[in-house]
Amino acid sequence: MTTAANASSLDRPHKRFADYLETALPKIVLGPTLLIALIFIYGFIIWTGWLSFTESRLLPRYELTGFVQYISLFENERWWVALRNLGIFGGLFIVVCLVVGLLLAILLDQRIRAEGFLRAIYLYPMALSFIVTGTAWRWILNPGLGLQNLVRQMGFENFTFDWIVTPGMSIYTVVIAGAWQSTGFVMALFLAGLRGVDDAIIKAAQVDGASPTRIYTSIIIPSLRPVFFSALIILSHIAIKSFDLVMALTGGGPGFSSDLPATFMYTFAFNRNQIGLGAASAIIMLMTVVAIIVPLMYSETRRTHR
Amino acid sequence: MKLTWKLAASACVVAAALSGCERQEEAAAGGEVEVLHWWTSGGEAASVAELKKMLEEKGDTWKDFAVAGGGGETAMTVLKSRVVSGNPPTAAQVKGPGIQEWAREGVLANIDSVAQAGNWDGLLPGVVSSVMKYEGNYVAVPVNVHRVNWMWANPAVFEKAGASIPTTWAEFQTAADKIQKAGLIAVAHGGQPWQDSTLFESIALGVGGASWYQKAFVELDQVALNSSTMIEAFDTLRMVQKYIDKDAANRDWNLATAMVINGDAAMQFMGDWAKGEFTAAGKVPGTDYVCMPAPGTAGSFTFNIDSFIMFEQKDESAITAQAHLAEAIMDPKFQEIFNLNKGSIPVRLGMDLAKFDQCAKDSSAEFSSSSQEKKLVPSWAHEMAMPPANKGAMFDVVTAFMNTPGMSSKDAAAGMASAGKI
Amino acid sequence: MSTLSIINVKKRYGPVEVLKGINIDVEDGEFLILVGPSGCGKSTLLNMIAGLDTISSGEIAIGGRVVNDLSPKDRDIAMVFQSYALYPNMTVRNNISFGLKIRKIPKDQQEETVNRVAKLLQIEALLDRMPSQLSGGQRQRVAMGRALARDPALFLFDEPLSNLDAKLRVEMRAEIKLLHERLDATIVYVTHDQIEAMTLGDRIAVMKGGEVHQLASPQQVYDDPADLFVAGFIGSPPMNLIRASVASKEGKIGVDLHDGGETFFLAAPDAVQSGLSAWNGREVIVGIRPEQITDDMARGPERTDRVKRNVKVDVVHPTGPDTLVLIQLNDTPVTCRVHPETRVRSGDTADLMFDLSKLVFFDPDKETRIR
Amino acid sequence: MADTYQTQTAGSQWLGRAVLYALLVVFAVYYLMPLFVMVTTSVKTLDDIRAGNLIALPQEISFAAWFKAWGTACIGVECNGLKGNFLNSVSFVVPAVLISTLVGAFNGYVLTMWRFRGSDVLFTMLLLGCFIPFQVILLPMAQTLGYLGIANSIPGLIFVHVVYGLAFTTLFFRNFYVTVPSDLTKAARIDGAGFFTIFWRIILPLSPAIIVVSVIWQFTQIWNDFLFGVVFSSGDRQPITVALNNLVNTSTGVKEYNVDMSAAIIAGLPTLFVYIVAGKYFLRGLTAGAVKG
Repeated sequence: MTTAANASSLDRPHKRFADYLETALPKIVLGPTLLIALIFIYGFIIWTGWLSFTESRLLPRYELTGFVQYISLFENERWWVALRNLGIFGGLFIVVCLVVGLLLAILLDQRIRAEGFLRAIYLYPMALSFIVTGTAWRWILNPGLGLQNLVRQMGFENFTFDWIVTPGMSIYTVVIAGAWQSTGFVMALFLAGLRGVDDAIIKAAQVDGASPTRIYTSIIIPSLRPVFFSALIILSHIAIKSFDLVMALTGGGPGFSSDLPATFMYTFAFNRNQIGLGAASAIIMLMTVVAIIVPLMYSETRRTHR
Repeated sequence: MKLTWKLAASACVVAAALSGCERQEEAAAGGEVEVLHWWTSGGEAASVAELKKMLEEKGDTWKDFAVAGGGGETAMTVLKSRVVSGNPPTAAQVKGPGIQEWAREGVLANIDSVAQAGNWDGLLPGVVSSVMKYEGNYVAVPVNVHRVNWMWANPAVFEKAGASIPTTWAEFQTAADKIQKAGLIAVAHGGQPWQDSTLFESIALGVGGASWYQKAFVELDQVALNSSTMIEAFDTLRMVQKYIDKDAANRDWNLATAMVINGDAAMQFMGDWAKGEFTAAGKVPGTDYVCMPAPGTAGSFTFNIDSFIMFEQKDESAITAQAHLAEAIMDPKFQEIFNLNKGSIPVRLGMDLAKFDQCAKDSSAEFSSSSQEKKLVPSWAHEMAMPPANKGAMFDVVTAFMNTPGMSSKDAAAGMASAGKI
Repeated sequence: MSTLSIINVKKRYGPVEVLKGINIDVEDGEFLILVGPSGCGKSTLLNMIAGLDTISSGEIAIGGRVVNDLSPKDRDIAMVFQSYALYPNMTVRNNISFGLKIRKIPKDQQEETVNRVAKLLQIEALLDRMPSQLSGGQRQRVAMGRALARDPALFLFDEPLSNLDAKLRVEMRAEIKLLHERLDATIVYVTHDQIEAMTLGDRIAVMKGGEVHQLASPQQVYDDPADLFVAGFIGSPPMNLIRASVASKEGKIGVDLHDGGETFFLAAPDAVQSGLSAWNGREVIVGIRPEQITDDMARGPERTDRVKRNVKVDVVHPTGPDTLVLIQLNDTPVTCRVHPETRVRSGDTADLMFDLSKLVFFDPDKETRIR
Repeated sequence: MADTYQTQTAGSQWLGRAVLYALLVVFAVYYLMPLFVMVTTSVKTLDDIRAGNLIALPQEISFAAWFKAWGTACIGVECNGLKGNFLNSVSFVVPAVLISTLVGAFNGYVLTMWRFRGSDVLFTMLLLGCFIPFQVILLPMAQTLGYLGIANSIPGLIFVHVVYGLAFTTLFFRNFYVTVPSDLTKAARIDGAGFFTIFWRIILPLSPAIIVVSVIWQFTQIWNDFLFGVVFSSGDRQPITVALNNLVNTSTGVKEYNVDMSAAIIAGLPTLFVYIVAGKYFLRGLTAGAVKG
């Protein structure tokens, strides 16, 4: 071994500028995104946080006044309604989308004729915003104009479907329309997941004599865990951001019985000139998101870390 | 380089002939006005188009900036963003105390010179001009006066039910019972917060009278807000609610009006913009429908004035164009055309109302008489009386009352009082 | 001159040191194997040679040129990956010529090279196919072709055969060996398969835990393992490692063993007599390869370094060329390799011949050789 | 995995299939209901709408409302229908979709193939951006755009959409590229290819499936957006959703429901078209990687 002798006699080319550039390039390319994330996500959150401690009304004001806005926020009955509704809507919306989406995916996965056609039907609502479909939905759900009227005309005089005009129930119509829009997408996710399940596992289970139901419940569905996770993230983001949906369908009504935090924030910050209060509600919303999503993401990435 | 610039400029001129181009041609003709409004439909849009025509005659360019929805709620969001971004429009449709709030932010222009030249102080009633001024200077231009406390009734329905059109809330109850017995809907209503409050406002005025109304809803007097009068008003609202059909939730007001037009419902409590619907359906006032003050409010007048606030402009040509806009809005010709379309009455005093219908004439007459008798009050449901925060909170109370059968009038009155404190 | 010098190279990820000072010199034309269990740092070292991973400290020189600061493309190397890493969107031809294209080699020269390489690897017929249309073995050839086309100073192979089935693996192994001889190229070859290591390498670096445990020729690594780890890692079936007490008998130092019944003594080779004597009465680990415990009908005349013992047989595994016999010594399972003709049955006892000349001994705590 | 159940008898299998199809059809009807209402209403005459119920079939089919919505309906003071706004939308949606997809692809590429310390943290930080309700950022964004001098302009609108689309596009591409063996990049680097060469010549050609997902997603989001469109556009360059809103949400006047519905369908057509045409690839792209969290 002539290591020591060699070391001194070696030629040592130095890094050229191009090499420095090459090694820095990935970071340079990611730079703008980082900057954008810092300013437009975190900067704006801080900005909003700041405003939540001010008396901002019509336009932003920057003199701090303490926790006044938070106190009045939690004294506001409407805020509690909005929070409760987010719980009802978010929970039901996610569960319904997951269950129906999975059901549809499983049904479609049974060698169905016209699968492509049916899939397109289930998926198309995702393409349309409630700006477009809101009116149609309002009509359908309206007891005098829509479904209730139709069924009654068909001879079922006692049929009632008037949730949209019933204060305690209107939030459920929001779930119906929201699920209508999003289940197709969840179905697509699950279908993609089902197609990716290893055939060998299923064959092994069949050889073991497992019934089809059994194969689904104890083998296929558990193996879709990552899909559930993706769907959960996407659905919860839709639920938290739901705004157009409520505005188009119920306008938050009857009264403010179908308000969500997003509509609450918008109403107070922009229509009632209480930007400080709106900012406070936004911060609470974001804190809720962080409290729910971050542990979820953390545990999931930990579990599947490569 | 130069050539392409010229090409671009000439392309712009051509485009301008078709629609209205941006910056380049400002220097050539007058200035550009960008007006934020939410008058996007039928008659309203036609009225705005008239304004546009008048400005174009003066050589200015009209850049339309229409944002409809929710009685201007979306438009207000847009306006705030525009101002925050340092790029406000020339003028925006803002009314009532909102004018003062914007003025306080120091973003509005002083248009006293136009006002003096046009003798606005002489032409506008005091209640109106005081709203348009901030610290003694004009910052906004009024367009029209709406009367909110109207009741629109279909006489044929009353006849069918054997009832007579009510003038007090007691009479209302008798009539409504008869109509309901006849299998018809007594009150056409849309369960949207602003409609709930519009209805309540008329009831409150009828129950409590103009001076109590002034104390409660303009001065936000705690005693008046939480008084037995307020409780009585809510009791009356509960009574009226019995005669509203179940499907009213989130119904647009014009659909409710259609129910009266079609004879499905007997009456609607709505401002005079509802008249446009009757007119469009080919109905004649006095025979097909009647306009009357809401029960108990004869002689009183809740006004709702649409106005444009004028934003500070940097550009000389833009300032000139803005002055042209202010002049045009107050021009008798525009006032006539606009208000004929909109169902309201001109804000200028002493105009010839020959072309207006009976309802408008009545409205105009009561506008001056109520002013003298101190029965002219601003409509709080239409943002004329109090800041949006209080108004919003009161909307919440009224709407909660309408949608919560078990809520007592006493609680509602207490709620109104705390809404007045925000 | 295509030499490779790895001088005190370290790699740290944060506080974790994954390579702890590696020193290897590879001569021109030498075939060096880096072998070790997964996580030993062999692939990291290869990536550092290639320039795909940065060097925390130390130097790597290729052809007498320190390449620490050079990017992979300037290091004059080629690499064959375990996953083949063929560009899925390019034909075989374009896969092979991609590196040449990037280096702006003239078109005609590119073509010539592709044809030469294709002929060498017998993949001429595949040139216009896409990688997805190839079998595993064909992909492997293309991956090698891509490396060959570049004619680099140094070839790097990262477990290139581990995705192939057993038969193909043997075939390709032979082919790589042949190629090496024909091209006389300098090669660094990473594998976890010790058979590949033994058959291909001129020298083997056995790695574990970020250190080179032994760097020597295959035979040396096999016969003369530097420590307990190397002894256990190289060889298949692996060397038997038995805990035993050192004793002396008839003036010789050796170890006592038992198969559950009678205890017997195995004397250590002469070379270790003095080294082992210090351990008298203590426990050591004795290593004996399976082929050193065999049946007596096999090898020639009686020698002093061979002893016959009658041992209880647990299981008999015929493998074809050999039969493996499992016995228990000092409660440790021990594999012996006997002739297939031998008639030994499970549960019987059998006479087995122990070749004592190649016994090795290890310190049970430090795991080092006792010499 | 479809050929799972050959164990049942023929009879019960037939029944099972019937129930299966019945279920699928029931769901299809539910999903089609709003579209059905929209389409039938759009081809009814106003009298027909007033007379019948909403779900009834039209008495006679008339496309007049469609033509009106496209070409002559009054929105504000202009009576040119939606066609101008349609083009406005195209003019900013296309660049916004392309830019956000491209940048997302680059981000995904760096985050998987060129990892560096902190890149995972950066990714997580970016993901949180998906969860910000857009109402919250309107005012600070307006201020920032004003500061940058692109307030109420098409470039400003593109910028906003790119900024808030990045989290999603990056997520898509990153999740796809983790399934691509990083050996490919390494091999290309040794072959002498640089950062961009590898991206354009090796990685991007592998990505059509995920590009389709990203483009569909972004196109749908941006085309359908109302809030950013109304706040950050200028009066004469409003996107189609804003025009639709102006048309439908008239504060007074006679409601022409058939025109409203035609306008709504026109506004929804491009996204519908994209979903129906590219839906197959969308599913394929999801299968290819977006599913894996």
